[in-house]
Amino acid sequence: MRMIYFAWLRAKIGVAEERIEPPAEIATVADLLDWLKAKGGGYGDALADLSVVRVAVNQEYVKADHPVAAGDEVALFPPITGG
Amino acid sequence: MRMIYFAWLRAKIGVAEERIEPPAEIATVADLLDWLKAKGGGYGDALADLSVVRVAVNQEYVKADHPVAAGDEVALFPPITGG
Amino acid sequence: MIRVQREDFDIGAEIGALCAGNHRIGGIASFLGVVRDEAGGEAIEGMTLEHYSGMTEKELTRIEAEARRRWPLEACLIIHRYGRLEPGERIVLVVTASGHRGAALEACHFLIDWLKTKAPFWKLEETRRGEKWVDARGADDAAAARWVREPDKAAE
Amino acid sequence: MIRVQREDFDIGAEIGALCAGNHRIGGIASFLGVVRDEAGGEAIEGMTLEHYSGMTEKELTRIEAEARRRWPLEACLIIHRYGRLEPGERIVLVVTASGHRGAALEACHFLIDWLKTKAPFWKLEETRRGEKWVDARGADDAAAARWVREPDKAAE
Repeated sequence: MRMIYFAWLRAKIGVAEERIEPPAEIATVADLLDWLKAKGGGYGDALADLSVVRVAVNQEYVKADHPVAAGDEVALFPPITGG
Repeated sequence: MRMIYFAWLRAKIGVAEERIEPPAEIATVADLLDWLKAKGGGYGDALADLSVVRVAVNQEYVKADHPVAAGDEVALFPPITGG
Repeated sequence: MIRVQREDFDIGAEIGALCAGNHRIGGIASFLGVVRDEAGGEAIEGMTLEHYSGMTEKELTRIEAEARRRWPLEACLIIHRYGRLEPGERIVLVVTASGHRGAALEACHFLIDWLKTKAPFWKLEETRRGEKWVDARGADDAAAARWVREPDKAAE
Repeated sequence: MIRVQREDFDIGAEIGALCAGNHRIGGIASFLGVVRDEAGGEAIEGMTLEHYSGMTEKELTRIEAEARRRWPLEACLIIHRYGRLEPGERIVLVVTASGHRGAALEACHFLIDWLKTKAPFWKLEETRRGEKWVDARGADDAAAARWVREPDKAAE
């Protein structure tokens, strides 16, 4: 699974992109966020308040119950502030 | 009194501007329009349907009951179509 | 700022000059009206815009003041041309600049709607069947009437 | 048409190229967003716009398609810059062209409101106290929510 982080999530986690291999029981976005958060360190810090974390799977905005699979591109970022 | 005509009112009356001296009893815009219309010819034609005639006195839009006086600049024109 | 002129204008240069150096501006809205080649199903070869010189400037100045009263604008420009114009040519430009986009966008919309029913211009269109003075559109009155309410209430 | 680029753009040239030769166009609305020198009472010396390359283009394309579905547009352009920008610099341009002004103005307002909550961009502002990621504004969500209704109903 390809992870991409943006804005302060990237700054806190400390990398812009990485490949991860979560265990088979990680089936949804919510599972994935909990699993990452449990790694602690930068992940714990970045994901401390999930109400300000947005997720895209394969470049589509998704909710916490959306499924995730091995080949996905999953992006984590704060609410957008462009324009 | 200085009269100015625009658009098809100018075309029908046949002049763009003129000086007129209406009799003393012409006190309002309505009086003036009736008096001009009674002259017939181009005036009668131009003023046949007063519902499509707009009036400005001294460059301010006015209604039919607005007073007119000797020194005024009075403009007659159709509803505007700019922009 | 208002201008009534026969000459064409350059929208980029106008916006640049209007907003140069004012870094309180965050949003600039503009509306550009151009001559269409068709009206009411009939081909238009050109048109002539007649206006009431003197009163036009007065009305445009008043319209700009009304927009500035309703919205917090950093800058505002209205340019309206007169004379003969062909399809594709620019007729009118409205530019509004504000700290935030909502004020700029609403004021721009207000100005062009208001101008359409208040600025003394008349269009003579050239069709294959001859010249024809354009009739006022009821839709323009309706568009202008929308702004009779103040922006706080209108914004909802 | 959408473009995501680091480079600046020329609004007059963009509008000219977008609308050239299309004489069905009667009204062209535009919105230009520029960098302010102040935010929340604090001086801003510059900002960096980060974006999600790939997804940004997808979202902007989708937003343009939605505007075209809702309004009869002859032409539509969105340009959004990324990278470091200083106060007074252009960030985003939206241009909409239609036969009549109402469609152009409404679609332009819709596009910038919608873009603000859908296009994946993030702003890092430089203040005297250091760098700061900008928080999303509730006002932007409210502005976008206004357009959840279809234009027929929204126009009243």
